[in-house]
Amino acid sequence: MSALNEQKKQRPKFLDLTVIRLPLAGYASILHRVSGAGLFLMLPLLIWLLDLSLSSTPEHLALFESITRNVLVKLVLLGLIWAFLHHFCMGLRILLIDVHVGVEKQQARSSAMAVMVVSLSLTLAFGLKLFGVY
Amino acid sequence: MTYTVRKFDAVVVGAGGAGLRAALQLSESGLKTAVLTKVFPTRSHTVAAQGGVAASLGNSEEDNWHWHMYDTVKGSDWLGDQDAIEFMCRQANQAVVELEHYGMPFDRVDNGKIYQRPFGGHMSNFGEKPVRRSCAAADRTGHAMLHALYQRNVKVNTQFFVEWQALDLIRDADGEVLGVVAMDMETSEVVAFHAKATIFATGGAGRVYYSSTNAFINTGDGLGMAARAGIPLEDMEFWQFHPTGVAGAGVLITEGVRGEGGILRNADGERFMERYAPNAKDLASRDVVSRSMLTEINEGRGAGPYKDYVYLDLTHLDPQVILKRLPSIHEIGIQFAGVDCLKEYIPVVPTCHYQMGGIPTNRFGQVVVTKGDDLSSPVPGFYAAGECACASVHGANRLGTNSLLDLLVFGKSSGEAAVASIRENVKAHKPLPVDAIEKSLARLDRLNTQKDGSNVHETRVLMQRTMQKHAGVFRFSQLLKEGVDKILEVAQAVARTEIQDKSKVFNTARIEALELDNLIEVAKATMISAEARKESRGAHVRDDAHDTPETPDGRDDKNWLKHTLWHRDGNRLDYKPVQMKPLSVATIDLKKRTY
Amino acid sequence: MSRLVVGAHYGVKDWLAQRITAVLMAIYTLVIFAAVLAGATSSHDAWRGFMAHGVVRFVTFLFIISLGYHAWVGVRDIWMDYIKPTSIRILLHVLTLLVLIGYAGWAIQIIWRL
Amino acid sequence: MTTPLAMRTFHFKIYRYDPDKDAKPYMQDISVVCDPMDKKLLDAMVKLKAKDDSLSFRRSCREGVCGSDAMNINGKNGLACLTDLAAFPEGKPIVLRPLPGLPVVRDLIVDMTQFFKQYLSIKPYLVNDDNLPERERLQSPEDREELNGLYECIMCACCTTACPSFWWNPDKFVGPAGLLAAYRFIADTRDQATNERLDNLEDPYRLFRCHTIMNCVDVCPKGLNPTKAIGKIKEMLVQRAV
Repeated sequence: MSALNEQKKQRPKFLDLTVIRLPLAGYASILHRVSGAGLFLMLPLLIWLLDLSLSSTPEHLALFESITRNVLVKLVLLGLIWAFLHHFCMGLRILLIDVHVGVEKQQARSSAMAVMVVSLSLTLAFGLKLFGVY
Repeated sequence: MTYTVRKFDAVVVGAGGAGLRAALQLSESGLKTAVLTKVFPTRSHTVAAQGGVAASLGNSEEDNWHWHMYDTVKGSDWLGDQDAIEFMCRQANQAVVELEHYGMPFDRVDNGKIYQRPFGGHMSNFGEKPVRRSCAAADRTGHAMLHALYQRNVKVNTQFFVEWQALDLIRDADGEVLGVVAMDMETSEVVAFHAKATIFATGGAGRVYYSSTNAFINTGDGLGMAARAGIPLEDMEFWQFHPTGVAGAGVLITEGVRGEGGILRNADGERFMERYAPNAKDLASRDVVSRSMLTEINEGRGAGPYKDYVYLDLTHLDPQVILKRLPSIHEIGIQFAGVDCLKEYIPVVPTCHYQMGGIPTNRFGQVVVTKGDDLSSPVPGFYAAGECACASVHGANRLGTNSLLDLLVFGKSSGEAAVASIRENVKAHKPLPVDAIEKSLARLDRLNTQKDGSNVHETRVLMQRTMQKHAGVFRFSQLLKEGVDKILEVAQAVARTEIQDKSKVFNTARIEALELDNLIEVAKATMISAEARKESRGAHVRDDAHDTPETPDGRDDKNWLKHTLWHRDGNRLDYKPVQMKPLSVATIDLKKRTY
Repeated sequence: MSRLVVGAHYGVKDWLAQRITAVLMAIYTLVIFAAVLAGATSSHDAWRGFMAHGVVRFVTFLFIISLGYHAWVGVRDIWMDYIKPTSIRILLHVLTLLVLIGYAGWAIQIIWRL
Repeated sequence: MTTPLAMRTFHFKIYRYDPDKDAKPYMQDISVVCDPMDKKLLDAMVKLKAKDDSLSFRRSCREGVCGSDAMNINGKNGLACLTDLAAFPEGKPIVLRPLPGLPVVRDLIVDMTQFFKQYLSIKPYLVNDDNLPERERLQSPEDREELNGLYECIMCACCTTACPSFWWNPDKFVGPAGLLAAYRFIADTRDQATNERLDNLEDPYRLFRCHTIMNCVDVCPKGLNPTKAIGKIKEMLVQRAV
């Protein structure tokens, strides 16, 4: 029996996420988690920027200006904008599903698509603003 | 040779409806019970039953068990044993009510009682007009029932051995049954299950035919094991061809479709059943409907490019009724026939569905054999229930919904009989014979070492095609004679099957070879019994049995009102009389069957 | 066979709290966005003035608390999914809590000092 | 009838693993010629097995009610017997793998112990301690209708093994199939153990690992909706808590 237990313990599992095909809602859910984690990790930066932006010390304001003009920081901020928008839209979708709205298969597929489209196009809009295109 | 022995009070082989019902009886009585099953219980073929379970609850219109009994005897073409039939019909209400108490989600009528629909051959007032007797959970009655029975077994802590293949019955020199030898499919370990009572609930063997509504697992394992252990098989010539299998696919379309108002039509759109059964029409019993359909096809009125099927028409029914009462049929139509039955006809053809014969038992589920003058002497320690058993309540033709009833009633009674016998008579386990597992090991060894043998898949297909051609819906004396020779030839190939896969881990090639060993016993029994029975009765219809006043529709009561018993040893046949005397009511007398 | 050890009985509370905080934060976000559109960030002084307003200060405070709780449940869920050893998980839970409390304190202090 | 399929060769890539001889799993390339009678993936697989009898998979009813032949087909869970062959695009091999996240016994056969353990953990049977009436208990058609979409589950495990929450916590998260079954009994007006059932699920893992990802709904071969059932359980828990 112990040999059998040994064999059982060594059994492989198929769990290769690169070949398992998820529905769009599955990817949207993963992104919900990823965006949430990203926002959490970047909280210090955001709070720090808030601190600087509300500071009455001119040096702080100058620092704020120079930081937010940095392209790399802008890219990070763009990422955070997307993260926030995706987390926001997906969160709304989850809340609706929690109150039994859009819980049918087809609706869930459409709403996942809507989340992706809305959050990405809003990100684009904010991104263009961020980089001063308009 | 040392091997593992596991001791139980009782061992049940098979976890379909009958096995689970028997197991409940045993577990609830506190006996140490093992249930062996080659698939997880809810995957047993009971799960595929659709239309309902018969009981004269009378929830929507007047009904009683005596009418049900009359219909069953008539449906059996008088080959059914009337004592067992009375027993079953009288137990029906309780059997169904128990299921409801276990939690089975029956459909309901407005007053909250169980929903019932009409079904083929079930009539009120001794054959007058169709009656609502089939208790249904949409068209998933078997699924709902099997799950409810499994769940109840979970509640009472029945011990399951899942994915164990039973190999052989253990019988000692006195003929007593002392358990089974079984193999754990995951490891190929062979174990002797030593028991005071052994209950076979292994289901049917519909896979002997090429075209079948049956699951892959329906390979007559219990019949093969019983036959190899010297138990005869009863009435194996009687196979039900269900009228409505999806043409080409074989998937079942429940008779409940016709119960809800569905109509069979030929290529001309004619409702041809009006000609064959003016009273019951599409709800005549299955043998009658299947034969009528094939007559239409044979006379050139079949539909399709090869004129080889007829239509099942639901398009005139209210779509809401179809989606509520027959949701799976709607799915099956789309999945397997590519038609939307709300708008289009479903192409259907008679397809092998149910084995009326089996291991001979009495109404207590005890397996009986001839012993001296006693034609029904119980084999100590051995019970059988469900499709593998022949009680015989279906005789030459089963009525729809009586199979689920059969497995409930006789599952329970076999369990009860086993409990009573263990409590009253058997104190300790009788010792196992020294060679208890030898035969099984020899079979496994043969498979592992066979060289230049026959291919399992090809041999199985050859057997199935032979059965289909030589022992189909219509039977011809010449084809049957040839069929016997051919099937004996196939049997020789089966004895030499070879597998390439020798792995010890979940070796399904080995399982399929072992299943073929069982199927071939069933095929031999069927072909030889059918060749010998020189009359037409129920599902067994011969070209050389003529319709005369003495032999209505070819039925020869003078010579053939008797049960066939096929013995594996020497392919010997003998016969025993039909029990014409019921338990409490008058005999239902022989007469010509019309619907 | 390992036994099934479950039944912590706080599932619904955190689940509900995460939803309620989400709704609060969503509303707050929309309000702030509207304020920005209305010119709250047109100048540094406007921005400071806006954020210093009593009502804004109060709802921002609520937002910070909500964010902390929301993030706590969310981040904890991540550890629960991917980190199996109990000791490491407890450590991560504690760190997450401490960090979030610290962030909240920092953010509240920023608002309060206005 | 479906449009007849001409003779067609199907190419497969199949996950193979036999602990008796393989150190680790590998992908086997194999092909088979199918005729117009072979309509479903399972038909082709039966032919494959005739060619190579060591190919191992479970199957039984071949009509989608027994739940045996669930597997990962081109990356998505489904039943082989309900998957149309004709729908597979030409020129690309059909990739078959075992259900994700469960230990592989052999080839496409997974060890479903964990799945069934979770099912059993929700006490999947009717609890009612009232004295039983002689006849059936009455239930209105409307009350009975509450069970539609719940009792039809065939326990194929397509949903549960498509659920990331089950992948990460198979020992603690009940999974969509088990939770659907739990709600089947909660929704049954004949069942009296609603409170115990809710207690049993009020845990951050058992029920609340469900993040409404809805992969389960997407793959269910019977068109059932575990997410909806789980949502209703959550609602009942909230009602009870506030």
